[in-house]
Amino acid sequence: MEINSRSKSFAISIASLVIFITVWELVCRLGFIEPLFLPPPSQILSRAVKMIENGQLISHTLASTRRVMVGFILSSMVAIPFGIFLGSSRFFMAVFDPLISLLRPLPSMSWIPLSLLWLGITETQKYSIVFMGSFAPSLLYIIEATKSIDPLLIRAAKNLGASKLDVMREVILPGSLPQIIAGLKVMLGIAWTCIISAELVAAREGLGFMIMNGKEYFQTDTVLLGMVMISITVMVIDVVFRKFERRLLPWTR
Amino acid sequence: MEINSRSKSFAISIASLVIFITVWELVCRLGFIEPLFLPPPSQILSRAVKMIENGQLISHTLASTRRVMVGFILSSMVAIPFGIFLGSSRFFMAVFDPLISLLRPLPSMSWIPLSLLWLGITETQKYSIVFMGSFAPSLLYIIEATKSIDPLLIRAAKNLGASKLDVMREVILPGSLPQIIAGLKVMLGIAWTCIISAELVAAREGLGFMIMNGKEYFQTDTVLLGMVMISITVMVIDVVFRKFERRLLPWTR
Amino acid sequence: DETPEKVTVIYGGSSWLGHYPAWVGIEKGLFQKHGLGVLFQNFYASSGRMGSLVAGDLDIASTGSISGIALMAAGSKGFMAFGTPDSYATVEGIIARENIKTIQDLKGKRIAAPFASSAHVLVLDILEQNGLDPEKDLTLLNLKVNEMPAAMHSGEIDACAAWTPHFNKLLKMPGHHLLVDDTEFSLYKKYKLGPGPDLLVVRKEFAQKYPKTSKAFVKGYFEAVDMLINEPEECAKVLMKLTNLSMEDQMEVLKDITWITGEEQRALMVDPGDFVAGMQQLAQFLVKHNQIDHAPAVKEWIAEDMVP
Amino acid sequence: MDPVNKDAKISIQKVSKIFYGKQKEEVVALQDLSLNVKDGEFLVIVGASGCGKTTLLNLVAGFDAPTQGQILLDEKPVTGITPECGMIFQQYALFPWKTVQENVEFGMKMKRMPRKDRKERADRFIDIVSLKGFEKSYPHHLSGGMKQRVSIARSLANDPKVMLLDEPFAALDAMTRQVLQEQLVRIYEKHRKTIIFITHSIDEALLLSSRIMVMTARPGRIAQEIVNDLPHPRNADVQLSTRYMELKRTIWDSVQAEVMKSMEVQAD
Amino acid sequence: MDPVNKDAKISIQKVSKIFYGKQKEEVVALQDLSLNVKDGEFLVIVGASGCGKTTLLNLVAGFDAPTQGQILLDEKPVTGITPECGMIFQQYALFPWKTVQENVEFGMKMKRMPRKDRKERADRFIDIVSLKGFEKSYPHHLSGGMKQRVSIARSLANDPKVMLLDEPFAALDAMTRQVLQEQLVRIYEKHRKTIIFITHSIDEALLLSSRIMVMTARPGRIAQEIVNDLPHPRNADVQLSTRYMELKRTIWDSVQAEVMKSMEVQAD
Ligand SMILES: Nc1ncnc2c1ncn2[C@@H]1O[C@H](COP(=O)(O)OP(=O)(O)OP(=O)(O)O)[C@@H](O)[C@H]1O
Ligand SMILES: Nc1ncnc2c1ncn2[C@@H]1O[C@H](COP(=O)(O)OP(=O)(O)OP(=O)(O)O)[C@@H](O)[C@H]1O
Ligand SMILES: [Mg+2]
Ligand SMILES: [Mg+2]
Repeated sequence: MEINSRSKSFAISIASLVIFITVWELVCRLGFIEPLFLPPPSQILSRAVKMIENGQLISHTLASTRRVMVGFILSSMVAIPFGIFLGSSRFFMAVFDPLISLLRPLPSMSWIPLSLLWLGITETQKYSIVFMGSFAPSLLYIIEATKSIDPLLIRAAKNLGASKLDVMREVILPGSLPQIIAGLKVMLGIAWTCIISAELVAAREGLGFMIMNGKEYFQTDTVLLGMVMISITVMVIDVVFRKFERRLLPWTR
Repeated sequence: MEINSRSKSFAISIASLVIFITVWELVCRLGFIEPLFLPPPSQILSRAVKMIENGQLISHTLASTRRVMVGFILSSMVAIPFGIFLGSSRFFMAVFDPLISLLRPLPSMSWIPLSLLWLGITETQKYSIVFMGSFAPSLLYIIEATKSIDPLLIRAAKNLGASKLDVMREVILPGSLPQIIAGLKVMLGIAWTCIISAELVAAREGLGFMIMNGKEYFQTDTVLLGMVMISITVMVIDVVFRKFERRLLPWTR
Repeated sequence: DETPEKVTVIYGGSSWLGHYPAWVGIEKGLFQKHGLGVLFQNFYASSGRMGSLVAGDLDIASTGSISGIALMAAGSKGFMAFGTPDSYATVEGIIARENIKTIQDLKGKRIAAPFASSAHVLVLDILEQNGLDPEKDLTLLNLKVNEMPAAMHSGEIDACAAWTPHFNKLLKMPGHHLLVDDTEFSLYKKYKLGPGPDLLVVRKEFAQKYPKTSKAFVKGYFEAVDMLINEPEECAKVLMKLTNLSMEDQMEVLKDITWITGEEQRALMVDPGDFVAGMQQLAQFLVKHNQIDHAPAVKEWIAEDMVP
Repeated sequence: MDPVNKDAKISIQKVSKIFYGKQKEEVVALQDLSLNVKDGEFLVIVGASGCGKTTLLNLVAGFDAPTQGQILLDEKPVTGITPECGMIFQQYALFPWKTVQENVEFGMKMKRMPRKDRKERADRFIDIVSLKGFEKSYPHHLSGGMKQRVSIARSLANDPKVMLLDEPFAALDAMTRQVLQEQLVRIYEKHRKTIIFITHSIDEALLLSSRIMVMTARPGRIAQEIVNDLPHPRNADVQLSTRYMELKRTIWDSVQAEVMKSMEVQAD
Repeated sequence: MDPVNKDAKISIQKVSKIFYGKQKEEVVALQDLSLNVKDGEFLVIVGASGCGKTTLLNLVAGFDAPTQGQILLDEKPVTGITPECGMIFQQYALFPWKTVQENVEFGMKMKRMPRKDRKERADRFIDIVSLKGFEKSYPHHLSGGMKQRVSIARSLANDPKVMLLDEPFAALDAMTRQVLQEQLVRIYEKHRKTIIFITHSIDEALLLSSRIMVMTARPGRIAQEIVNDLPHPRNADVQLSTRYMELKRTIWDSVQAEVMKSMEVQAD
């Protein structure tokens, strides 16, 4: 039954996608919209074929993906333990609260001037934009997640002899993991925002560069292709995530 | 006791902030860092005084805040009911899943070319950037939040005669509200990212404009002042949010 | 012994015409002749390029002088200027719809310019000359040059200030005409100086550490300038790779540029230093229009040793 | 057992329920269980811990579908959750974001009863479970027994035809329990409800039931059915009668045998 | 009562606990309660639902601080949570992300016991609570009674000197309950533990305790203390003795009076 309903969902999704693309194509073909404003999917597809043949599409995609993943993984690797630590210590929470409040709302875009001054146009600068742009929101997010844990479970753990560190590792981490993972999915989107911004400035490859370059030359199809590529990449990463999620969260379903 | 520990936290936070600013000032004053790379807080302050006097700081801040709030509130007003609806209907979830997956990862930056084509250089275009950039992540987020509700409570509600709509309104909405609110805080950050991107293009006011213009003229203090203003604005909104939160979530603490 | 201490130079450029000599020098092997390998790093904006220069990622770059002056005003001593490669006055200007005949007609209209650029400065100056207040009499919008054609097309704006190649593109669009170009700029009338002349800059530490490398670069660079003057078609062929323009358009652009040779540099930069004086005026102009806080003494940033 | 029974309010027909674990291992919670509950009957189910009692109630309430077999309510198959079968959950299932009062009012609110009537009726049931003064408290400020009483009041206030009670009095002291037992019997008799009631207390089973079903150890089947013929009211005298002792003995032995079996099952 | 008592393992001295609601209204859960528990004592607490039993246990375990008064454990004030007092929670408090086995192993893991020893010991206690075969199951795949048994096993396996049990057998059938009661007594006698045990079953109280404390209705104080002098082993014979009946009667009356009072308190 479970399996059935899942494959049913999948079928519905596919159908809905097909309908969506068909409507889009028709609307463009029938001339309701100028291709400059919105090219039909077929035009995007032919642009994709062209760019796959000359190897550009793959190299832009890989460049951006690499940057996103490096920055994102680094930021998660710092944010998760640090967030759990802050979420379980009133004192350090108070110490870092003002700094986090200051840093958190800062959009990745606003880091570009400083990062350029500090790091120049290196790959490190790109990673740092992703890192700075996604670190503070991840941290906030993880701290919120730790607060959703039933305090009874923390009591129980301490009652069984758990130290503060044990509580973090054995209770707060796994207890907030489902929410953390949900949050990381959102963060991955933020990381992409960051990289697109970073690639605006001083980049010669990457999907951000491709979109901006396409815009420069009024190639709306290239712009849309770049957008679709971002979506596809995120979807692929999502599937990997989900596999990972099942592994990490065997107790849910 | 509660009150005591809260005011203690506050004191620690203030102390930590003071120390942070002092260290920063000292490091700059002692010449470890060039002011071009990182101006001391006092320089940022004097820039602030200057810009308050000529009225620019207030008008930039108000412009951005207005844009963020309009776009953000609109997107939340659509995303919350829609997210709860999708989170409680397998069928419609399946229908919209591919579209959401496509739209969600798209950074607000990538909407700029299309939004300019479609809406021109208007305030509506700015709102739309914020809307498009924060809608899909909010939606995803809210859908995830609805999944964290104990299915037992949904059963209980149905068992007491709740219709599908009742379940959404009486169980899924309040049950996911704490998480939704936590998520909206993150989304507000995303909305700011969007507006900074939007103000890059065809704007002559707003904090994004101010930061980017400051960057063009290598006025690192203006850049940092813009960043600080974003932080302060978000903090003010956060305080309002928190009041709101206590009202909305009386059952937590 | 003139062999350079260091054989690679990282140059920061873009597809703007100010970077043609560097590109030609690389493509035609002119730097190579002096034992140099030059790496051409692409940047969209002058400010990003200048930031990278002072951060130590670039060795030499060409920049719009507004960015240069702004960086001086910010107090950065990390770079020096050593030349100006070109003068252009007819590939930048304000383009308007046909119904706008005079500057006065701009009243109440929407005009776009990329803020903090030469075109921005041009607009501010022209408006001032005609007694218009950019805050009250009209709406001045910050728009990137590449966004202007669409905005003009859709009627979002009534006029815009742009430079080549978008300048040419905008002019060709039906119903558009040239309102003014850089020749109307107040400083041009006095100093033959456009609102944003190109400036060759070097990282100070680099110039001090590798004087011979710097010299070698300057030599190769101005040989490329000579080649641009003497063999424009040969150069256009390699430039198409940089600019993505057609051969025809590329030649068109080249026609409008006056190249400044190595021999002329000393007079402009050092003695009597007309160009530097003009830059100083520009700095004051920027202060007057609240674009920068104070005018730096431009002279202090000239690397006299490196000027050919 | 007769699969189609005209009299039956609830007819459970050859029902099996299998749960699949992570590694696809099966837990057979119920196997081939058939049972009819007549209109107005008070059926008490007893059985070893983990034998499938809650599972059975979940199937009747429509929370879950049987792996095999079917369940009829008023001769119509149960396909989804229906408010006709009011459930009192073993885990209380109170809404944490609603006060005691709002929790109790929930069912009535769903029926769009006017606010005033709702409040009055809720007050009455809050009184019945002795929680006056806690109307404005949220569930996590209540003791275990108090939560259970809120859950009872919420279900009673909703006035369902069929009531499914899963160890409703387990967290209550003997005295409160007795008061609520009496209230339940009163409501049952006055409103002619059909009740399925799970308990671990054989005394409680004998006191309340018109019929008792003992379930076997997992997989759950019917070990024994006992029609409770003790006279009403079942006061202290009745509880000292030999018939009472006899029934208690029988049930005890039957449950004991099943628990022993379940321990053996687990031992290998 | 003597506030400093050299013999006392646990000394509760004039303890009050007040909870503040949203609108600052007070709930006085405990008032001026003093009590000493000697080393090796088996104290059973009975009382009306909501009278403050869980609250008292929470204070002893250090989960919460008294509003007034203090609590000494081994003559040292309780200031935080200590693993010396093992708690069995009314709400089970199992870790949902850990299997039965991992839950039971938790305390030992915290003591850095080697994996193999841990597993062996966990297996033994899983066996004691008859959950063999469910080692790999997650809590939400277990029935209510099974969860309660996991919680018992987890605490027993951790071998605390003092055990605090909050209605540990409430969700269990009579037979399983009896088996576990026997196991608990065995462990208590063999390892000389000090136990505070909350129950609603007076029979259970009489069967297990060395002393019984009846609490008053909220605010919780001591209504009556009874030293349980019934002879060991407390088999069927003892349960039919007049002394047993007498004690049961006394306690019942005492609890009943308090419940009545609590209903009156709520009525106005
Ligand atoms: N966190 C809390 N906030 C506010 N009030 C509370 C809180 N915890 C308990 N109370 C109140 O304290 C009183 C005593 O609760 P407690 O849980 O100790 O009762 P109990 O004796 O264990 O009852 P039961 O037998 O039903 O479990 C109750 O009236 C309850 O409403
Ligand atoms: N969602 C589930 N997934 C897997 N197994 C389950 C699930 N729910 C129950 N089970 C299994 O089904 C069996 C019966 O569980 P059930 O809750 O019906 O027992 P019960 O008779 O109510 O026990 P108790 O008296 O302890 O509440 C148990 O072995 C349990 O492990
Ligand atoms: Mg059950
Ligand atoms: Mg309790």
